[in-house]
Amino acid sequence: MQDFDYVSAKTLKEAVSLLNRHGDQACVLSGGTDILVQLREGRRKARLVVDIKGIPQLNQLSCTKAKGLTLGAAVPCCQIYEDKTIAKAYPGLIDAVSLIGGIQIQGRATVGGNLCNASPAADTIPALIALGAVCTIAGPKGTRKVRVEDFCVAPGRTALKKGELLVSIHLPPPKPRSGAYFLRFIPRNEMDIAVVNAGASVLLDARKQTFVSARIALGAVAPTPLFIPEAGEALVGKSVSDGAVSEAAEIAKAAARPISDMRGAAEQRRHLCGVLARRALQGAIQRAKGGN
Amino acid sequence: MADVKEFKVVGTRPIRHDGTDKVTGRALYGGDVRMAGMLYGKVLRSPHAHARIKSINIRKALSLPGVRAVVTGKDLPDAADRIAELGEGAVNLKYLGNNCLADDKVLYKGHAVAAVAAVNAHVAEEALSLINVKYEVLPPVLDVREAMKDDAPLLLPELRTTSLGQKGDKPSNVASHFQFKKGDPEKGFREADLIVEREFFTATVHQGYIETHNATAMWNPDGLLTIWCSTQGAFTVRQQASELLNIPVSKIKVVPMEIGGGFGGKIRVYIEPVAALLSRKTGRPVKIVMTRAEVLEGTGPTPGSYIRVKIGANREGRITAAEAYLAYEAGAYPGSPVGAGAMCIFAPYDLENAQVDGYDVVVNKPQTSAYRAPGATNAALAETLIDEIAERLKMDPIDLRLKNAAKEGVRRVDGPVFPRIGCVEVLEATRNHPHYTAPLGGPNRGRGVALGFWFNVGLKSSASASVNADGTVSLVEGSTDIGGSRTTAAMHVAEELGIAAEDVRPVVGDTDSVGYTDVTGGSRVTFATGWACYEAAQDIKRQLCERAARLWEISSDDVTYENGGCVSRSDPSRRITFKELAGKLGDTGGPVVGRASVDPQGVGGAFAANIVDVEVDPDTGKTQVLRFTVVQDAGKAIHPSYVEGQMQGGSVQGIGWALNEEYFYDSKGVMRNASLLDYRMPTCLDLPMIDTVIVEVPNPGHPYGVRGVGEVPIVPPAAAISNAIYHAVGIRMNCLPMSPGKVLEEILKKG
Amino acid sequence: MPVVYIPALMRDLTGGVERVEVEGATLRQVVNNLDARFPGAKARLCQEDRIRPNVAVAVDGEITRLGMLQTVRPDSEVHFLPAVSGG
Amino acid sequence: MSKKVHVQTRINGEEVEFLCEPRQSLLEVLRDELGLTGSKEGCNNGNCGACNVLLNGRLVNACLVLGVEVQGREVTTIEGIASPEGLHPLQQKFLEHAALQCGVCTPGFIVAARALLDKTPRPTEGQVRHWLAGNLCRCTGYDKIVRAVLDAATVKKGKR
Repeated sequence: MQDFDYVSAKTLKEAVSLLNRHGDQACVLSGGTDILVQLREGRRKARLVVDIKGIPQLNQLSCTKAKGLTLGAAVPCCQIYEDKTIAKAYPGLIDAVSLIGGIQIQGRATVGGNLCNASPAADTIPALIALGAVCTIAGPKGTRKVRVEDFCVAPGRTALKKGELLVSIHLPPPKPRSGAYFLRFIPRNEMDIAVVNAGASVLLDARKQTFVSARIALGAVAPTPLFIPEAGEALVGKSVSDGAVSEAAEIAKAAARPISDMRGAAEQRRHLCGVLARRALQGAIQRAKGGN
Repeated sequence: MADVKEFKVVGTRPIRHDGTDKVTGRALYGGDVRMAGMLYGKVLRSPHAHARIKSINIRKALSLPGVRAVVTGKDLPDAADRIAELGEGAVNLKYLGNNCLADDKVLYKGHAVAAVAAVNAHVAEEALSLINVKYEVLPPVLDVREAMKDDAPLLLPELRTTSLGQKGDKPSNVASHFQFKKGDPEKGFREADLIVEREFFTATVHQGYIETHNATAMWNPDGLLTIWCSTQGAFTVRQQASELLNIPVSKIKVVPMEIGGGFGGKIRVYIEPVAALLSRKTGRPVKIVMTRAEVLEGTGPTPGSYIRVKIGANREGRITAAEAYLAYEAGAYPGSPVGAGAMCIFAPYDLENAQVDGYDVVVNKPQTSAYRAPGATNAALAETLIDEIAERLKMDPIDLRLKNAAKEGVRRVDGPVFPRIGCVEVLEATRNHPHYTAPLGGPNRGRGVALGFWFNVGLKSSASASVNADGTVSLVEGSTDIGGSRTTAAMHVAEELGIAAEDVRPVVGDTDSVGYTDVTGGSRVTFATGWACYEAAQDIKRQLCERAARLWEISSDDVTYENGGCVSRSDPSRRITFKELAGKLGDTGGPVVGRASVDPQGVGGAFAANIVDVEVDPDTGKTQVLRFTVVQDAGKAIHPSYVEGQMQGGSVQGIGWALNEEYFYDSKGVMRNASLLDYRMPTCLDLPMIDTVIVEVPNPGHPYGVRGVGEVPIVPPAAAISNAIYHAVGIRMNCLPMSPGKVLEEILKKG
Repeated sequence: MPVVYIPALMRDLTGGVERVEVEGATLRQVVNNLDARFPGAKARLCQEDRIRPNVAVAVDGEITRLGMLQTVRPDSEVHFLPAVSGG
Repeated sequence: MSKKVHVQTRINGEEVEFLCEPRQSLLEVLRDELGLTGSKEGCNNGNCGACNVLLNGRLVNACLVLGVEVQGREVTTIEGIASPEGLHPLQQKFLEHAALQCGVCTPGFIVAARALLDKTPRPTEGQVRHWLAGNLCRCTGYDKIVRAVLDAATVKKGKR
């Protein structure tokens, strides 16, 4: 593997100044499940590796009815799905964090890292988009917030500027009669990168028969995880029915711009967009109605 | 004979002797070798699938601090362009050498071009990037049918098509063509009431052993070379190294470390001679361990193939004629297992009229190696036509197979006559299994069956067994142990001497410590090495009888060995147990060592059948295996747990081959999925339990009736799953793998 | 007399004949006598007086590893096949 | 080359110090620097589980951890699974069920299964298969491995 120095940053300030000083010569290490492979295979170059697991703000994990969920960027997946409160409040997030890699990966991999790796096929991102998550970023000029759907700008590239660091991800508290669901399609039952993945959330009216709002996102079908607002908007005011769901799924499918590679052909991916968007919506509706 | 013999040890399930070392992490595999002053080697590999090497400049690499040596193809003595018998298949030495380190041409992406030895692996890796190789890139040819065309890019300009000694006159990528013909196929097809014909396309797949290739070499100043490595055959490594390095075998000792899987892929050498060259240049031990990408891109996969099969049958379900055309990708150099595939394809059936044509074709992919019943799995896709005939005739598919099943006395399409075989017994056991009639319980579910054949081989094995004074035996045999075989070997000695398996301590010897032994492959170890151990035990018995005779002061003719001891024929009250006698050896003439080397005939072929239930998701094309049963004729199961293990492991490799495993190439001939992330071998979450039924039709050619079990279980799964998919969603797949994308495509086509 | 089964691709030498009886107590004698009757047969099967690599000889269904030294009985069958290697 | 870093940690209950380059993975350090070769390298990118170890009780791939990261932490490798009293029930059951063939994936499976039983003492077959999906075995087809783990789970807690 290429030669590099290692620093375990203890404060946000220290990390930011290191990243600012070294620019693209530095990279951030959290769970390491992507970055170490990329460094080893030379797909990513770095002279300095900044370990951010020692920074308090990046390890926060708080979930309250009032404030919602704040998820430190260095919190590993396992810690999220092992938290009963979070599991109950955000099953749509749990869907995603509990199927990344295997148990060994989930013990290290972080949602923050999944975001910053900015893979078009990242499994947590469509779920986060559906849940309306917002990123908190710290940098030389202080902190700023970015919506998750705006965080990835190209394969492997994010909205982070020189010296900036993802601190945490915030999810609003789940509304009553709302539900979210995430799923992916892979050839095996574990350990694969998504051929297509999909996240959806819905909010139903008091009688749980009409859509108040909905959000749908697809992964692995565009250069970045794809938020498709028009698909969700198409459901607003419609009564909950297979027809409405299929319509929205078709809109999502139409928005996809898949390519062909060793994980799937464009045509296959396009077809799967419809299937997964539909299944994601159905799962979200079921949860909104109080099922699981 | 075998079927009447009463066994005490054979057929039991003792804990393997090497087990504790392996569950505690103490067992030493090739990659675990560490030595004082050891250097680490890394191999530079071609980024191109087909190119001429214009020049290699190593100056920069040599000047990197920590680098001790660099070697290229020039450092390999020119190997003669001749074919050597390497114990398990013949190999052209020039090609073998060029595959270890290319000379003037690279023939696949990942082809070894140079190697570096440095103080650690990271420095060696950095040095690779400093080696400057100038290539003239040539167009690659990746598909077997493309490669057969007259205008295809030629890999080996000197290559001419040979068909039984007849050489073609123009250059070609077709290395050889052969043909089997029995009876009159044309007439047979005229007599048929229905004829089915299909073509199949199968992708390149890899053996996928979890341990990557590794080799550590120390070339002493006295000219003695020692190689520690993971190999299926220490003696074949010794011979290959001797041929490639041009030194006598007596100057080479190969120490077979524990091996992390082989399946046929760890027979040919790759890095062993390279580590040796680097050691000679540096005077230090040099260790090379391949990365997973190197294993996938640079070591023997098993061929992709194009297969066309035509079968005719009459209304009664009798096959009247069969025809097959098999074209296999040999990879960069000739030597695909198309011959075996051609001999196996119709072997389960008693055919009057048949013709099989086989073609061995070079393409710009890694040179293929053996993989568990090499060539037979591709060919077994013919089983999907048998299923189709049964469906069209409204016959039970197993009844149809039984109607045509091969049995003792049947002449195979390739000529020879079958001895006693268990084809019928396997089919009957399959039909009688509760799985065969169990309800499927759900939509989009289907059940498939298929039958497969593999020859098994015998070859040479040696063993020596020393009697210890405490009544135990130390056994040295030469078969590297990939699946518990040293325990199976010990069980033969224990059975014959009437002692416990635990009282025989088996070790796998290096090439200086045991007689010549061929590779662990061809399902031969239990058959042949077990037989050597059986003979070594007979040798011990003979000597013990003489000792007992001396003790009792009677003639040795009056002493026989039975029930775990010596007894006097004339006075059966005179009896001494093995343990008692072992304690007296010192005073009766000294130590007793039993020895044997065998090259046995009497190999027994094996049949396996599968019943598999699948569920196909019609929206995604994904196939889930719900239930799987494998029925196999083992002849005699020495250690049933490890026989089941072979059946289960082989079945699951077949399932992976059927559903998801494939080399995914881009148009430039670059493998795009050279990692265990995207080369998708089954995980335990993809599988059900694998039910096993061991059928025992004793092989009359073996003292215990052993046939060999390792390979045949990989033969039927792909065809069985293809049949199951058809019965689930009504599509006949004509390719491997039957990955979700391809199944979905067919489902959508069907509408 | 031992019966030699002529491989399909060698039947051009035998005028299409698939099976011939040939004198001989060893494989060498059989091959030599076969060549005497069908000139060129030996060259197809052998190289430097040895069976070609990648060609296996089955006598009575058993692949022999004695090559030309293999004894052949009067009632034996001789087949020439592609050599098979296992995994 | 970057300066080697001095690392203090606990491995299998023992205080351990070592020097390593920042780029060396925990797997390299265990195997090449400390001679703990029970953890195997099968893929070096987190897809086979042969290098599984426990890091502060958590199951991880040692190939995806830097040696320098274990400063002040606790590592358990396959060499630390058995006790002076004898084999861990998982190890015993792997032997009894013939749940290994070549054995190279076995250390990873046993470490992974140990982590499972610590968390879920009586897992179902489904839970075992899900938990072990990150460990590849090419020899056994997993059948006997899954049975061995389920059987080990029936051994009384005190014995684990």
